[in-house]
Amino acid sequence: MNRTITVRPGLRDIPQGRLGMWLLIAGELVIFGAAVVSYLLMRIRYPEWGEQAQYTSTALGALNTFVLLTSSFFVVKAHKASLAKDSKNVVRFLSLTLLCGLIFLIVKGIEYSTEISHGFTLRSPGLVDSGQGVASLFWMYYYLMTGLHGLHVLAGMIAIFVVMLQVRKGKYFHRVELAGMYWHMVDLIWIFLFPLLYILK
Amino acid sequence: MKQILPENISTYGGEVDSLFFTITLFVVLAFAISIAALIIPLFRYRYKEGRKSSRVRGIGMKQMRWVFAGMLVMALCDFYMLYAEHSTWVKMEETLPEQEDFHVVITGRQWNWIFTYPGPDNKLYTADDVIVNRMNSSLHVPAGKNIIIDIKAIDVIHSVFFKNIRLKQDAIPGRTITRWFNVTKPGKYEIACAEICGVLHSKMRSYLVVQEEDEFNRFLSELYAEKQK
Amino acid sequence: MNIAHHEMSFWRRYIFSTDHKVIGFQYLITGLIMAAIGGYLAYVFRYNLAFPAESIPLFGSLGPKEYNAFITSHGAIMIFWVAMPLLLAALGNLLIPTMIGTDDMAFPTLNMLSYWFFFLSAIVLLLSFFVPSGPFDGGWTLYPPLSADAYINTEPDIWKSFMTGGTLIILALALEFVSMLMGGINFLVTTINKRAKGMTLLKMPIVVWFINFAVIDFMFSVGPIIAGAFMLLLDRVAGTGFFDAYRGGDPVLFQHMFWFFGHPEVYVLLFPSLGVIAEVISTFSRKALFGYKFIIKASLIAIVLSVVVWAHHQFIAGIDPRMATFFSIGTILISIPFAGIMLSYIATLWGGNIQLKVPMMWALGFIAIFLVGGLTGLYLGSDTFDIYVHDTSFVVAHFHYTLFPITFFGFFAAFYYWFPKFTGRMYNTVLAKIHFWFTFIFFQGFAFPIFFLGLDGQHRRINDYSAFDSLMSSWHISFRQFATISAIILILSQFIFLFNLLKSLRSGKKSEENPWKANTLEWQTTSPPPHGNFVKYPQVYRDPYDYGNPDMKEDYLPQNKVI
Amino acid sequence: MYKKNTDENGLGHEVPVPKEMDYHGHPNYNMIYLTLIVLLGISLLGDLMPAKSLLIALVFGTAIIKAALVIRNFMHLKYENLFLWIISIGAVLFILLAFFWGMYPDFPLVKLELAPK
Repeated sequence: MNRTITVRPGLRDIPQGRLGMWLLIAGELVIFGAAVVSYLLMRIRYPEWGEQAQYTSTALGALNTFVLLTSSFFVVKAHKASLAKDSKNVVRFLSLTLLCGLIFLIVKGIEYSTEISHGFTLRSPGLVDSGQGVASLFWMYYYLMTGLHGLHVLAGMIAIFVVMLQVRKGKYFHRVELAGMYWHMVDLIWIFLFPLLYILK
Repeated sequence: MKQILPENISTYGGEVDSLFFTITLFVVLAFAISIAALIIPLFRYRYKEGRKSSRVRGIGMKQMRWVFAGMLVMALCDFYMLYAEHSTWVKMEETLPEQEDFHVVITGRQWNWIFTYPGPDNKLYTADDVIVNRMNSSLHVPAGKNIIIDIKAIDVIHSVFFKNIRLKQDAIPGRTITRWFNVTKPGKYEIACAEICGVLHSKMRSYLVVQEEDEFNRFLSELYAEKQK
Repeated sequence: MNIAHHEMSFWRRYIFSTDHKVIGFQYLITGLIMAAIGGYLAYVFRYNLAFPAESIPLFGSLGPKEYNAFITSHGAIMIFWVAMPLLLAALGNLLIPTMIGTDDMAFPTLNMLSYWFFFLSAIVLLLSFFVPSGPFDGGWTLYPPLSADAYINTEPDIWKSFMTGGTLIILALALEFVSMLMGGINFLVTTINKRAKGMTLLKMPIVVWFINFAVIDFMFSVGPIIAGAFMLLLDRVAGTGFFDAYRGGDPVLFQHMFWFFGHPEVYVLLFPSLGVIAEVISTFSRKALFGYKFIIKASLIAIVLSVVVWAHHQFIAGIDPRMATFFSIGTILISIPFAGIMLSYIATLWGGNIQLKVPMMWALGFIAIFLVGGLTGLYLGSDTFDIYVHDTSFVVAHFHYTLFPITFFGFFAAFYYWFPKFTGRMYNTVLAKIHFWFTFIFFQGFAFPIFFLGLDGQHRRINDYSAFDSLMSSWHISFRQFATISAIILILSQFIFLFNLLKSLRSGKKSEENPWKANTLEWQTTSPPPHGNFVKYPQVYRDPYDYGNPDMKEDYLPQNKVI
Repeated sequence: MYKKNTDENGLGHEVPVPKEMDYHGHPNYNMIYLTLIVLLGISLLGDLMPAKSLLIALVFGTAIIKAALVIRNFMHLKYENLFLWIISIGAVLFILLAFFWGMYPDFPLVKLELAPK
């Protein structure tokens, strides 16, 4: 019976694309992490933010989490197909990923529009005028973090789209994994934003 | 030229000054040794054609001993300094004196300091507080008393700097930071703003007027009378 | 030489080049141009400080707002647009591939992109000199609320608030960080992945280690300031209140975000410079670098410590006093690894065979000046004494005693060391030595008096001390004038460098392949290196500091030489 | 992994060529995806929790498990060199903890005076 033994690769065996992507991810995580850390400190400082969090829609947030997790799943499927140089399947899975990204952005748009219609905007002048300046700070952080995350979703979608076009021509199969890693990072950030902004009330 | 640090008038300022001389001792010592170690080899090991340098590479404790000795001396100096300064830090920043003789609010705004004295009821943050808000005004305090200051800012960050007391504290919008001092020598001293706060930052100057107690009480009653009018 | 390369158009070859050497030169030239601008600003406000009432030659009269704007721009330019490109980007680009024996960076296109982001950031910064409100005037630390405008910003006009100095400087900083992040990832990947055959990690020259340490320190500390810059930008253009105390935001938050990056940033600049000094000292002592592994370990400790001591810039900023004690301890502890590194450098000299050539003079000058800068850090690291000297000229003198040798002595040591290699020409040694002595002496004349002004309680960022009688005595005035005159001579003496540079580029005599008889790989190829750096990729057999080997006839032994 | 290249001049170059395709194994992605969805479901059950602290523990516990699953399996960190662990998880966590810890006393413990504008 054959037994496979996993051996950790040496430092120089890491392909440079993947190494670069990991470093980029580490850098991005620190940027988001810093925003999350400052949000957390403020959240501990102002318990009244829980009331504001009531207005975020857990259902839509959960839907978005589900969509992103599913898209991550499609990405690894695409990656697996890319190893077999199966460009048809890669394109299929990557377009499913793009679809998920699009759904995510649409749901986000619906959320934003309902929140804005309730008067919770970047500045929330209504809250400030009624003396709830602290509450308006919650919405600033909400828009800051979801907005930054949304930009990353967009960037990831563009990257995946470009890679998809390249793979369709039968080139650069290894880039599927790189774009996929970036996409997983976007997913990863959302995994933490979801409880922070939606579940905890 | 006069002495290096300006005149000290506070009770704890002397400790800061002696800390300065302690650190200076370490710094001069470390600098002298390092510079000597830097310059001596330049003469001793000047280039000679054909001579080979030594093969010492700093491997192992034996070769590294001078480096480690230097680091150890550095560490000892560091820890002595931290030990020496800590009680002063606790006294100046972490604690307030048990007996509170006079309490006053200093508020920074662009570009002057606002001084709020307690009214006749001797309590701050009540309706009868006297507010002095004009440029070049002065803060009057009694000599030999523990004076508590609440430091605030209205618009941007300022930093109240009493150089003769050796006290400096940023004034941050939204926060009240409480510090204290006890000045012994009557006179008129400068208060500066040490944090850049806009165009007229350089003109943001007030005076600290230290007075004997009876003189200070006379000042306060004049202030109250002025407010009545 | 690679034949295919000759067919590239001028644009592809020199402007949008992906060759690491061309990109390195682009960074170098941009950095030097920005240094000229920063130096000019320094001249203007120093002149104003010494002779307040007089009109400034080559400028005119300087108001308080312009004075604030000029000190702000001087600080930002010198750190982010001079020291960063010269030390990190230019040195990294030129040295990493040549020293580890490879043809180019791991991602050449990304490398080109990172330069153009940097270029764009410099343009955006310079643009702020031409907008109606003038360049930003709230100090290079960008402390809100002064920088946030939150207290007047009720109905923001996005376009109007975009075209202000404050917004532009934040944008420029953000672009610069992005550029340096891209460049930094490139450096790390290149070093890890593209080393020549046989070049193990512990056979790399120390400067390659140090540039990568700088990149790691940068990469992991820059996150908070990017997030903070984003928040500040929103505060300015969209009227949010992340740093508006009256809406629950906190100005101190930005200070933390800024200094969490701002303190490691000093080490980001210091490490490449220290690496250059190590190379130069080892080569001209004809002796192995003392304690190579120890230096690497000590710098790793310094990196870890560097990210947990940032709040020593905020001792008096209203942070919790108990935390300040901790940060003070951490700060003072950093002096120990750096003392070890400096002592190792000095120990390298002992038992060597010292050639006092031009790069060596700069390296020794660096150590001498940096010692003063490092040791005066003890005054500021001690939280109690920092209460008194914080925001006084003492701080100004201290960081000029650290950042000036880091930026300029480190850069000039590198410049005079590698100039023959990368241009293929030799400079005029006499002029270079005159340049060194002028810079060394007049730097002392400029910065040393400021220590005493600071100790006497002269607070900084003041255009006119006339409001403070205690700072207007005759010795104060004469010290300020002395410092200013020295600074002006210091700036003027850089024209010697410029003249030497241009003359050597035009008509310097051809340099040999290995004029200093050094061991590292970049000296083992032609001067200048061809496109692709090496005709035959080198195989490395030994560590880079094998000087004075008794078995050899010569006193040096290149890394790739087969015995 | 050294490949022999020659250029037009016929000079030999030895260029290290990193492997572009992957060297790692593949976990059972379907199972992991299922686990992730189940965890998402569990984290939504927070309303049933009797105490706030339990809710926080549940929510962040599931989030951390989810993140670990994604990083280890989808991003294949489980098969990677230790260096990548240190740089992407170790260093990032260290930085964020240091940042949080250094700022903690200055925000939750300090109450601001919120004056009307």
